Amino acid sequence: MDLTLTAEEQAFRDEVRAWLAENHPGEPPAGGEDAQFEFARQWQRTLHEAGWAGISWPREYGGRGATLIEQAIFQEEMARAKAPRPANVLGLVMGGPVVIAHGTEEQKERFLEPILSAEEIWCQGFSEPGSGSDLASLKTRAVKEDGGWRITGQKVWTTYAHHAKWCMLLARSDPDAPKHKGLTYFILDMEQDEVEVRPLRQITGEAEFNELFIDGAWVPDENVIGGEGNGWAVAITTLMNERAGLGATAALGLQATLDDLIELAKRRGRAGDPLVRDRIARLKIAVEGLRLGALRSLTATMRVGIPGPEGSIAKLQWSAANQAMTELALELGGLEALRTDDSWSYRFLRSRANSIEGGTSDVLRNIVAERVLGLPKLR
Amino acid sequence: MDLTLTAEEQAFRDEVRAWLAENHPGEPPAGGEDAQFEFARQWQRTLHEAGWAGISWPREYGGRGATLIEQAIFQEEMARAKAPRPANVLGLVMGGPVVIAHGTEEQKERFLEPILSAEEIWCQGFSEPGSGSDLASLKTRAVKEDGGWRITGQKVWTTYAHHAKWCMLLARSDPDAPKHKGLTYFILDMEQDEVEVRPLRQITGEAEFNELFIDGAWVPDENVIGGEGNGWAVAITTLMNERAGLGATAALGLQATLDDLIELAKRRGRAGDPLVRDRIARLKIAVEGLRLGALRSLTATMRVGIPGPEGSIAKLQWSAANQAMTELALELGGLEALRTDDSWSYRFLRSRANSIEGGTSDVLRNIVAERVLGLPKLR
Amino acid sequence: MEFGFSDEQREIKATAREFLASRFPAEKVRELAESGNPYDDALWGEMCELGWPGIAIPERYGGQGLGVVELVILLEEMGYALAPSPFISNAYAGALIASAGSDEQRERWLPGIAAGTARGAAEFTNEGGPVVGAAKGSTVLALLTDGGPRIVPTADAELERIPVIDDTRAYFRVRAESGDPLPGDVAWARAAGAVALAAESVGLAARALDIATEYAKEREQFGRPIGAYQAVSHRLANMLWAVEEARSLTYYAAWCADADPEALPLAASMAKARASDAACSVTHDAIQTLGGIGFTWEHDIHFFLKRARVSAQLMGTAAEHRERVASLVGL
Amino acid sequence: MEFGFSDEQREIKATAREFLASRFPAEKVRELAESGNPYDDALWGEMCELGWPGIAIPERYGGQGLGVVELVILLEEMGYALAPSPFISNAYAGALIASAGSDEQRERWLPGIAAGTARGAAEFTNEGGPVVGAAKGSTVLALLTDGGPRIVPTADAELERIPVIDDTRAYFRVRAESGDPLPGDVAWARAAGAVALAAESVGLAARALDIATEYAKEREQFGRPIGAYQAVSHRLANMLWAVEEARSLTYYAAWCADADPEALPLAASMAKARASDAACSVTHDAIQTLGGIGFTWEHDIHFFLKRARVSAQLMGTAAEHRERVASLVGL
Repeated sequence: MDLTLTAEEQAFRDEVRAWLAENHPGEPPAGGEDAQFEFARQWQRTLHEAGWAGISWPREYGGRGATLIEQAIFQEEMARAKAPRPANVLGLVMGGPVVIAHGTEEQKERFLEPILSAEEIWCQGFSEPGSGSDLASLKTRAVKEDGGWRITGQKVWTTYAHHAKWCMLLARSDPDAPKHKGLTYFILDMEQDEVEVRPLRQITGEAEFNELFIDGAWVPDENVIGGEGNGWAVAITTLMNERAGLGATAALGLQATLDDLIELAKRRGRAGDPLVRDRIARLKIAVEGLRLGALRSLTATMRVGIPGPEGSIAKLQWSAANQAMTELALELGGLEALRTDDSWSYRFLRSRANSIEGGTSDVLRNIVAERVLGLPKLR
Repeated sequence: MDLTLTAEEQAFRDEVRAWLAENHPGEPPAGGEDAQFEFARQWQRTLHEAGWAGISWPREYGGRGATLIEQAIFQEEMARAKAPRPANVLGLVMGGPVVIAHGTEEQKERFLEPILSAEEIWCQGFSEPGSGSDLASLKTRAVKEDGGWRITGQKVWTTYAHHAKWCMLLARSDPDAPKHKGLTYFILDMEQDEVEVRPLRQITGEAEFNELFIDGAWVPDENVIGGEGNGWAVAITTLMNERAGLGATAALGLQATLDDLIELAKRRGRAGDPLVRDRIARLKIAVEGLRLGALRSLTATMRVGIPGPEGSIAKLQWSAANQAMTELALELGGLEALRTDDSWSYRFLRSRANSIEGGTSDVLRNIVAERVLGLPKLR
Repeated sequence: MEFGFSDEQREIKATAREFLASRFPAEKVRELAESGNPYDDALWGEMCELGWPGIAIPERYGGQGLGVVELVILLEEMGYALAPSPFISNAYAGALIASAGSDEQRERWLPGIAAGTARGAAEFTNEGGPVVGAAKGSTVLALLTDGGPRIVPTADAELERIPVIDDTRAYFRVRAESGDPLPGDVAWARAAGAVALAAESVGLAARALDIATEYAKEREQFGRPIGAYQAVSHRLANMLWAVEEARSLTYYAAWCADADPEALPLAASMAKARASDAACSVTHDAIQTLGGIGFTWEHDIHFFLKRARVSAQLMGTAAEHRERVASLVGL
Repeated sequence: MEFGFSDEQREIKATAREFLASRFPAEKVRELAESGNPYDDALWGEMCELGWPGIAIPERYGGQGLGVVELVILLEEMGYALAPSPFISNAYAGALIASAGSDEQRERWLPGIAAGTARGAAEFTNEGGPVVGAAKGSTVLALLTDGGPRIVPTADAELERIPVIDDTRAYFRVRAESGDPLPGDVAWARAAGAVALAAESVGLAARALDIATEYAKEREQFGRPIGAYQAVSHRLANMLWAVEEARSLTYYAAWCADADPEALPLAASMAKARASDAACSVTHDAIQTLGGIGFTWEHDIHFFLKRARVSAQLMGTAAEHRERVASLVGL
């Protein structure tokens, strides 16, 4: 057990830090959402040119092939430097890895480089209004025609859809097969009239997500990933990639929120209140519990090779802590924090989704119970 | 809405109070458990002679026919006067009411008076080692013979068994019927060699309960209650009687514990600690929530005639509050409270069973979900 | 002893449920919330015809001469409907003036407040917080902070709307130099006001529970209604527990306000603390039950969550009331 | 960076698990707990042969010269087995003398402590509480309260056994007039001692979780194993969450004790607070999972519950440690 960085890891950290110091893009522009997105796209190009964009990707596909520790160091340095997120997050974290894992040589040739360069933005079309936690019950249909597939259905909770060229789409290609067997994983071209993107407004008032209305859209055969009927297995890869390594990065975000909360407690003259002190201490312990658990899991993953289902606990820890922090902020901030123009009211409302998005807390507890504890599944 | 007592209710309270002032039996004797039980039996005789023993029973069966409000007043006065419990609690609260509801005239004639006078003590044999929450899965067998039944099986969590003349026993009389249909409700004579009572030691070190080993015990036909195969319905009556009116009495007990807790906080110099103050305030609110909910439910029951399933919420409230109180006591009392000779360590350990005995909290939440909220049952 | 509503009280409750359901269906609430001005004058007029603004004001001032219990009945229903209305502010102003005003102040202001023609408003705030209260369209303000309890005609005050997350009610920061001091003790009215707000929170929590329960019966996942899963059904059972506990405490506190004022301080603090917490936790859990749909603007549940959170900061927070409870039980 | 055990550390862990499982099966633990004298001299002798008492004591004093990480590995396993043993008290006495003793004190006492022949014991208490610590059969005591950190030969002290609910360990109130003062700072040793106790609590919580999980897989009610019900399975998932969080914090604190002493005060307080809470809540929830059988003396779970509760009161309570955490994060 050794939590200090090795000489190689230190060298890597210094390299990242030095590069960020020189290449940090500064504050995002004031303009509208489009201008901000363009800024993030440009930032990804800068990252890519220096070889940082696909940090976890194998070198043969244009990535850096960094170890999990190096990835964690990179994320920590990005957070420390308050660097913005690259534009094509879903392509980098999910789309690319899925193509690398399940794609043909032609697909790798076609899709990977534009992901890294942010030339083609990716979005994800899994959830549907009728299938939330029960993803495999999805109803979007894919009908085989000559040379490709016609897709019809509705998707929801699609981020970046209005910027995206490609959508990772899960659809039912065989309505007669058992529900997990009849699914196929498609890469849908968003630039066709049969795909309509509508913004979906949330309780924050923002439209961070979209709905996708797909009415007979076309996907050629060469854009099927992993073969017909194998969509479920491919989708699991996507979701595993979504959750892997979440813990360490999430803990960084929580620590920043906790710092703000401590600042708020002081500003409101509540730093001496034992009730506040006790709750902040609990939150600090929760954040460190998450961070250290993520590091343990990272070490274990490097040893074993595959991320374990403990990531589900990290997600539970993160959502509980983030929600508790924003609730405490409302109590400390009082009516000021409830103003629509105060950042805490936004953070409070946004965090309500934390225990739902990316696997509800109920589903995550099922996963922990079944896959970690080995308890029987409820039939 | 009027929470003051009516003139009649006040008169009733005054009568109870005056009677108790004159007839309170004083402190229980020092001697062993037998001496204490004899004391409780004598106290019940005194209550019975004055007509208080079967306070809820109809007058025609030797009771007082008191209203629910009067019963609550009576319990409150008993608690206020720190009067002991009568010896034959299970007979008064469950056995008698079941005989009254489901018994024949002969059975009423035979069993009721000795319950009131504490001449014959009753115990309850429902639970078995293999059937806890799933009571209907019980395995104790009743085999029909000429003029009666042979009973064989094992019961557990039987209080008062070593003092009891009669046991309310639920057994499987038809192994081929569906599990709720094949049960019959018997009144088993404990005074036979085929019934063995063994004390069951709990985590407190005490043996408050017993195990019952029944090896071919005899029950004559005239001691079947409600007819062959109707045991489940009769048992439900017993359990309903167990839980009805629990709330108001439970709140009295909790308030006494809370008073002790406040006293402890002061004695340990923690009365000014905001964390302690906040937790005690929460507990006060919980106790009053229980008490007032019980009064509301009492009024509603008097209007409608039948107790509703809200009693399940009262049980949840009570067990949660009692456990939280004893936990806080351990924190306040520190190692002193953890001494085996300190009453808090006993209360803490004893309260661990509160969320299990008389319906586990999980089962009670099922009941609330299904019968109050109308949610679908899990099949 | 009867801890339940009389026939007359049940009649009031049934009328309110029916009236509010027809006048404030979800679409109407949404329309008002999104309009920027949540108060509808025509609907206020209808409430005035029903005599609601004067429900707890003595008959000699044109009120119905009923009590806080009846006020709480109405407010629980208004919370259940999440009706955007200046009703509670008017009622609280009336309670302050009726209980702490001079005869002259009562004569002058209560008839208008009772009739709803000269609408009253009052500060729903705790000392030390921002001075929030009042309602657009009000005629008279009962102010409590920054200069002590006093009456100020709205025309003499400066009102600044403050944008908080709850769009179903209008919140204003009030500044006024002068004012006509209330000579009496405002403690009773403040406690009664806290109970009134608690009742509203109980109502909105009850509605959030109903919405979540209905959804859990209908929404299917993995081949079953989600309400068949204990993760969902036990959460709903806990929500009911919270609602019922808050409700019992609130009814009791209302009765104390009318019949046992010595017991009121403790009862009111217990009710407000429990009701605020219940409304916050139940609306949170309702969103959790609804899943993604509950996080959309198009579903109504967020209006309940937001109202619950803002109300939790008014008339004393749960933590402040628990501190009072601790003092009152002898700590 | 590697936040996991080295091969050597895993070897220590595996040996400890195996040794403790064979020497302290549940029946043995029960026998010792019910005997009134929980410490078995022969088993202590075997631990000494394995070199455990000296695991974290420098080689020059006859120890193994390993660190708090290795100590924590052993203690987690001892908690898992709920092994009744004076081991932790001896180790804590060793840490106090090794880190705060003079050269002479070290020379005099550490070799015996490391070998286990001259058993050490130390006060496991917080200032202000009753002076609890020491073990029957000890030779030397490291006392912290009532006169400051000092060493007292057991023969010079008055030991009074105090009966607490945990029968798997012996607790004594210690009185001693004199003593040989420890010249150094005991802060490091106290923090390391808290981490050691945290590790033991993590181990016992992990075992309680295993016991409950196994039961949930086997026990059937309503036609299914109870572990198929979310009320049960989600409770168990939450228990695992608590255990894993406490474990991560405890390993980290142990590493800080060895390699980053500046970070130790915060890390140790986080670990002890979380581990105490986890052990209390997990043992409680284990009984809930077991149902009635968990409330019987004949089932072993109550020994875990009782140890957890007593340990929660030693070396600083969770609330006290959280107060330290608050100070250390700048509040």
